Amino acid sequence: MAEVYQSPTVEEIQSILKSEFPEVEILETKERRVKAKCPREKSHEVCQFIHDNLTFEHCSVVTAVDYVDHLMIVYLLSNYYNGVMIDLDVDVPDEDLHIDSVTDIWQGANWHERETWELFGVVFDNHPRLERLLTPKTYEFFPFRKSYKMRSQE
Amino acid sequence: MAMKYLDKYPKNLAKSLWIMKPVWTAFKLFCKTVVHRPVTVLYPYEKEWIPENYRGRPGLRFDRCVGCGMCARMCVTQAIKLIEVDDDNGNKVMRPQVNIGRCAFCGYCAEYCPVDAMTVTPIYELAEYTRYDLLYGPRRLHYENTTPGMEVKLEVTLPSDIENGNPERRVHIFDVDKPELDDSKCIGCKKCSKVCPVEAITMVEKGVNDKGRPIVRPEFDNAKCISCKNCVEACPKDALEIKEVL
Amino acid sequence: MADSLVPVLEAQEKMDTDKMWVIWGPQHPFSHGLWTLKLQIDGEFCIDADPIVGYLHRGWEKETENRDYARIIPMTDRLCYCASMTYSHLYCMTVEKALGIDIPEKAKYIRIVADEICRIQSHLMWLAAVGTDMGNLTVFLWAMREREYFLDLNVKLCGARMTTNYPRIGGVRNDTTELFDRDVIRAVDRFEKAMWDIIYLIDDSSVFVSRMRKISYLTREQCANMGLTGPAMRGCGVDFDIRRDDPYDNYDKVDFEVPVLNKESKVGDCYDRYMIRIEEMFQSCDIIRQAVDKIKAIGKNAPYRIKTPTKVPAGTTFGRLEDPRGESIMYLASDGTDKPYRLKVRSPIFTNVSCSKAMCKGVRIADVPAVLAQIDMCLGETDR
Amino acid sequence: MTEYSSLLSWINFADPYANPYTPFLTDNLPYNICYGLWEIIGGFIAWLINLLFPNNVVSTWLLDERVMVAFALVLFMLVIFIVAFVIVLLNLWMERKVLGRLMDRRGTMIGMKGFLQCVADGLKTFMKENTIPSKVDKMTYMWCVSLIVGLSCLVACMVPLSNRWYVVNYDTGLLIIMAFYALAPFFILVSGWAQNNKYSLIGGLRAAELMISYEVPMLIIIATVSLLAGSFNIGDIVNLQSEIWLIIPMCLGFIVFFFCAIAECERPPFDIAEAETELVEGWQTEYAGMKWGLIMLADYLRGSVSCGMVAIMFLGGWTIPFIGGTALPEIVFLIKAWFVFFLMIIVRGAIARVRPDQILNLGWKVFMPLAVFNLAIAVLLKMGGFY
Repeated sequence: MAEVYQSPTVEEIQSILKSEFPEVEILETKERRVKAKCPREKSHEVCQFIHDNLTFEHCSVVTAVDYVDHLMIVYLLSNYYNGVMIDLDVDVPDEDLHIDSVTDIWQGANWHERETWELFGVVFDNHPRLERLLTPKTYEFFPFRKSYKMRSQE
Repeated sequence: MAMKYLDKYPKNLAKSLWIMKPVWTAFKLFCKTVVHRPVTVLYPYEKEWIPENYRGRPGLRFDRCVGCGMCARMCVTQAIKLIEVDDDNGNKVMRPQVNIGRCAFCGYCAEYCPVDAMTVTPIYELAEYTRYDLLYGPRRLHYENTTPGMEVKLEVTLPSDIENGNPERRVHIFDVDKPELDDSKCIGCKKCSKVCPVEAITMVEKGVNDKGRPIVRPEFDNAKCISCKNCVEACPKDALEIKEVL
Repeated sequence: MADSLVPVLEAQEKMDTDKMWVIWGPQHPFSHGLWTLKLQIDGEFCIDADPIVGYLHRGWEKETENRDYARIIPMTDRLCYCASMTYSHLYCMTVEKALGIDIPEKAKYIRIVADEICRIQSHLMWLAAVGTDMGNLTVFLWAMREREYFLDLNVKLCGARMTTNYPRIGGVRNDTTELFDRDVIRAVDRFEKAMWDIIYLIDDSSVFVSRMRKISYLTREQCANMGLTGPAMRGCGVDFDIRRDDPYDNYDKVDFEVPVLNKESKVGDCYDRYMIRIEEMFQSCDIIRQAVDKIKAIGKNAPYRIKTPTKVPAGTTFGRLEDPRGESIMYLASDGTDKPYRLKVRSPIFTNVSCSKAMCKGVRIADVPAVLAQIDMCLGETDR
Repeated sequence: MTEYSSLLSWINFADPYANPYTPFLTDNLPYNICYGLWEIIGGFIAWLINLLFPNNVVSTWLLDERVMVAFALVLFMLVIFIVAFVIVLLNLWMERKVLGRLMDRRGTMIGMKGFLQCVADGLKTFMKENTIPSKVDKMTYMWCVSLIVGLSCLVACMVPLSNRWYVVNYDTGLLIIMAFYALAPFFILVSGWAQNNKYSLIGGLRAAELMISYEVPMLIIIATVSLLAGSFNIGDIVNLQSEIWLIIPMCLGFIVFFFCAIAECERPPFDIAEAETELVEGWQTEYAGMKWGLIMLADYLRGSVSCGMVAIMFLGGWTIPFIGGTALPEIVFLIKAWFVFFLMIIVRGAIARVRPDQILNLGWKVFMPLAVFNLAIAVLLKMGGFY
C-alpha cells in the first residue's frame, strides 16, 4: 500500500486521492478544505485509505441530505495534525438505501450512523447496532425525509 | 504566553495529601461573609441593577406604531398577532398583541420594527394566574418609562459602502430596500395600496388598455416607504419584489 | 496500560460473581438533564455502560427547514443554554460562508470576546457540576457566583443572560455598549483572582484530587477514534484546538496557548481532563484582554454589521468551531431560497456521551459521576 | 375508712430510693425541676378535686410521695427529650446558616433569623402523604425507621449535659452510649435490603462497609480515654480533665475521633451510604414524607451526640480548666459541643465526598495505626504517673 502521510496538505490529498482512486472526484478545494465525491461501492475503501494512509483519525460527522430522488451521505473527516477536513459526499439512490458502515474504521461514527439511519432510513451495512437512538422505538417512518411533512408545513 | 494554572499544578501527590488549605479557604470566606454581606440578594425585596437594554417583555409605543406587521412576521414563535383596536381618535387600526406565554424574549420585534415603536423593556416579572392574562394587548404593552436606550437599532453597513471606502455610514435596513414593480405582471388590483400601512402607494392611471379601460399602476413614495413587505405579500400575481440593496 | 484496575477485574471474572444492571436516569441527580446510563456493575466496579439519549429530541434540524435564515438564530441559542453564544456564532459563520461574504473586523473581535465569555461561563457551570457530583456544594456555589459576573457581562452586551441571540449573519446585533470594555476587563481581572479560591478548594484537597486521579484512563488513539473532542481530548494528549489549528474569525490574530497534557505518554486520566478546562478559563481571559484592546484600536465608528442578502445560493458548506465542550460543526445544504434545505448540527456532547462506555469501564460506581462530569453533559444539543 | 388507702397497694410501686442507680436523687436538676413542677400541678389538681369532693381518695393518692415521683418521672422524660430536641434544632439551624455563609449565601431566612425554617420543614414532612412502595418488605421497612429513630433519640437523651443534668449515672455510661450508637448501621443495612431497590441495597451495604472501617479506631480511642480515667463513667472522664483537656496530650486521638464521629453520624464527607449523586438518596431512597423527616431528625440527633462525645472526651465536658464548675455548666457544655459541630460544618463545606474504598483505606491504614499509637502514648502517660 502507499506510504503514510501524517499531515498531508490539500494539494497532496488531491493528488494522492486521484492517483489511488480514479473514481473519486475532487469537487472543490479551499484552504484546509477538500470536497470530494465518491461512488457508493468504493466508499468504505476510500474511508479506510483516508484513515490509514492520510491519518484522518477523527470522523466528525456522518449525515445525509435528502435530495428526493437520491440521498447524499456526507462524511466530514478531520486530521488532528494540520486541521485539514475532507468533505466526502456519497450519493445513494432512493430505491436502494444501503451503504457500508464506517464504524469499524472510526468508532465515533457509530452514533452518527444510527442517527442518520433513524432519521433518513439509510441502512448502514455491517453496523454493530443499528437501533433507534433519538426517536421512540415505535416509529415506523423516517422523520427527516422531505416526504415527511411537519404539521406547520402542511 | 504562559500557562497560569498548569505551571503550578499538579503538585506532587505526597504534598497534596492534606486538607488544611481547603478548610482554611472555606473558613476565611465564612469569616468574610459574616462581617460583610453574602453576594446573594434577597430577591423580592432587593433587585439587581439591570441595564436599560435588558430584554424583558416587549413594549409598544402606541402613537408611533403604524401597524405594518413586521414584528408579527419576524416573531420566532408566532407570539405576536395583529388585532384591531381603536386609536386615540376612535379609528380602527391594527396593532400588535403579544402572547407572553409564547414569547422567546429574543428582541426581534424591537429590532425589526421600522419605526422603533416596539421596544424592549426591563420588566421580567410576568407571572399571571391564567393563560388569558398572558395576552398583552397593544395598550397593555405600553411602558411609561421607555427611554431611547430601549430601542434596538437595526443599523447596518452596506458592503458597497465598505468597498467605496465609506465604512462609517450606517443605514437603517428599512431605508434602503424598496419594493419594485414588474410591470408585465401587474393587473392593477390596488391590493398593495390598500395594505400599505403608511399610504406610500398611490394608484396612478397610466393611459388606457385595448378595451378602453384605464391602466392603473402603483407608484411608490420612497420617502414614506418603510419597506415592510406588506405589498409584496398582498400581491396576488407576485408582481412586486423587494429589491435588496447591498 | 496504566490502569491498575485491570488485574482486579480479571480476578473478579474468575470468581464468577453476579453482575447487576443499575439504571441511572432519566431522572437522577448525576444526570444533568434527561438521559439514562445503564451500568453493569460487578461489586463496586462498572464493567459495561450503555448510554440512552433522545428524551429531549425536538426535531431541531427539521424545524429549521421551515424558517428563514434570520429566524433560526434565536433557535440556536436553545441548543445549549450554556454555550448559546458559540452556537449562534457557528450558525452565522456557516451562513456567511455559504454566502461567501467577509464580515467586518470589529464584528470578528466582538464575537471573540462574546465567545470567550461564553466559554468561561460554560466552564464555570461545568465546574459547579463537578462540585456537586463529587458531593461538595461549596464548589457549586462559588463557581456559580463567579459565573454570575460573566452573565452580567452578557446582559450588558446584548440584554439577555443566557439566550443571548447576539451574533447576526453579517456581524453582531449591536455595537459594544458604553463602558463595556471597562466592565469586561474588570470582570476578567477579578475572576483571575477569585478563581484561585476554587482551585485551592479542589486542587489542594487530597479528597478531590485522589478521587479524580488514576481513574478512567483513555489513550490518544481511543480519543481520536471514538470522536471524543474538546478539553477531554486535550487531556489525553491530542494536541488539537480548532481555534489554533483551523482558525476561524480572527483567532489567528490573538496570542494564546492551548493547554495540552500528556503529549508524550498519550494516556490521560480524569484529573487531566479536569485541569485542561481550568487552564482554558485563564487562557480565555488572556484572549478577552487582547480582543478588547483590538476593539478599542479599531475605533468606535467602525462597521460592526453588514447587510447580507436574504437568499443563500445553492450548495453545501459547513462551519467548524471550538465549542466549550468540543468540536461543533454545522453542515448547511442550501437550495437558493431564503430557507435552509438541510441544516445538520454536530454537537460535541452527542459523540462524547457515546464514549461513556469506554470512560466508565473499570471505574468504581462512586467514580462514575466524577468521570462523566468531565464531558460536561448538556442534553439540549445532544438530542437537538 | 382505712380501706381506701389499700388503693395504693393495688398499684404496686417499687420504692424508687431502693434502686442504687436511681436518677431521682437530689443532685439531678431536671428531675428536681420536674418534681417541683409536679408538686405545683399535682397539688393544684388535688386541691381542686378536694374542693369539689372533700376528703376523697384521689387527692390523697395524688399527694402520695410515690405517685408524685411517678408523675414527675413522666414529666422528666418529656423535659429531657424536649431539651435534646431543641439542641438538635439549634444544630440544624446552625448548620444551615454556617454552611450558607460559607458558600456565600444567606442560609435560611424564615422567622427568628431562619430558626423557624426547621419547624416549617417538620410541618411540611408531617403533612405529606404516607407512601409505601408496593414491593417493599413492609414489616422491616417500617420497623427499621422506628428503630433507627428510637435508638437515636435514646442515645441523644442519654448524653449528660452536666453533672446535674443526666438520665442515669452508670459506671459504664460511655460504653452504653457507644453501644446504642453503633446499633443503627445494622438497621440501615436491613432497611436497605427491605426496600427492594438497587440504590438502597448498595447504600445499605455501604453503611456496613463504613461501619467496619471507622468503628474499630473509634472504640480504641474510647478505650484509651477510659484507660486514662480508670472508668467508663462520664463524670470521671470529665473530672479527669479538670486541669488539662485531654486534647492536649491526645491530639492524635482527637483528630481520629473527630473524623470517626463524622463518619458515625454519616455526615458529609463520609455520607457514602446516601451518596446523592450516585445512589439518589442511598438507603433512604424509598422513604418519603414523615418517615424521611424522622430519619433526617435521627441523623441530626446522632450528630449532636457525636459532638457531645467529643466535648466530653477531649474538651473537658462541662468544666473549665482551673475554674472548674460554673453556675451554668450545661451552657458551657453546649458551647463546646456546638464548637465541635461548627468544625464539622466547616469540614463538610470544604471537602468532597470520600469514595468507599478510600474510607476503608483511611480507616484501616491511617486511623487504626494512629489510634493504636495514641493508645501507646496513653499507656506511657499512665505508666509515667501523669494520670
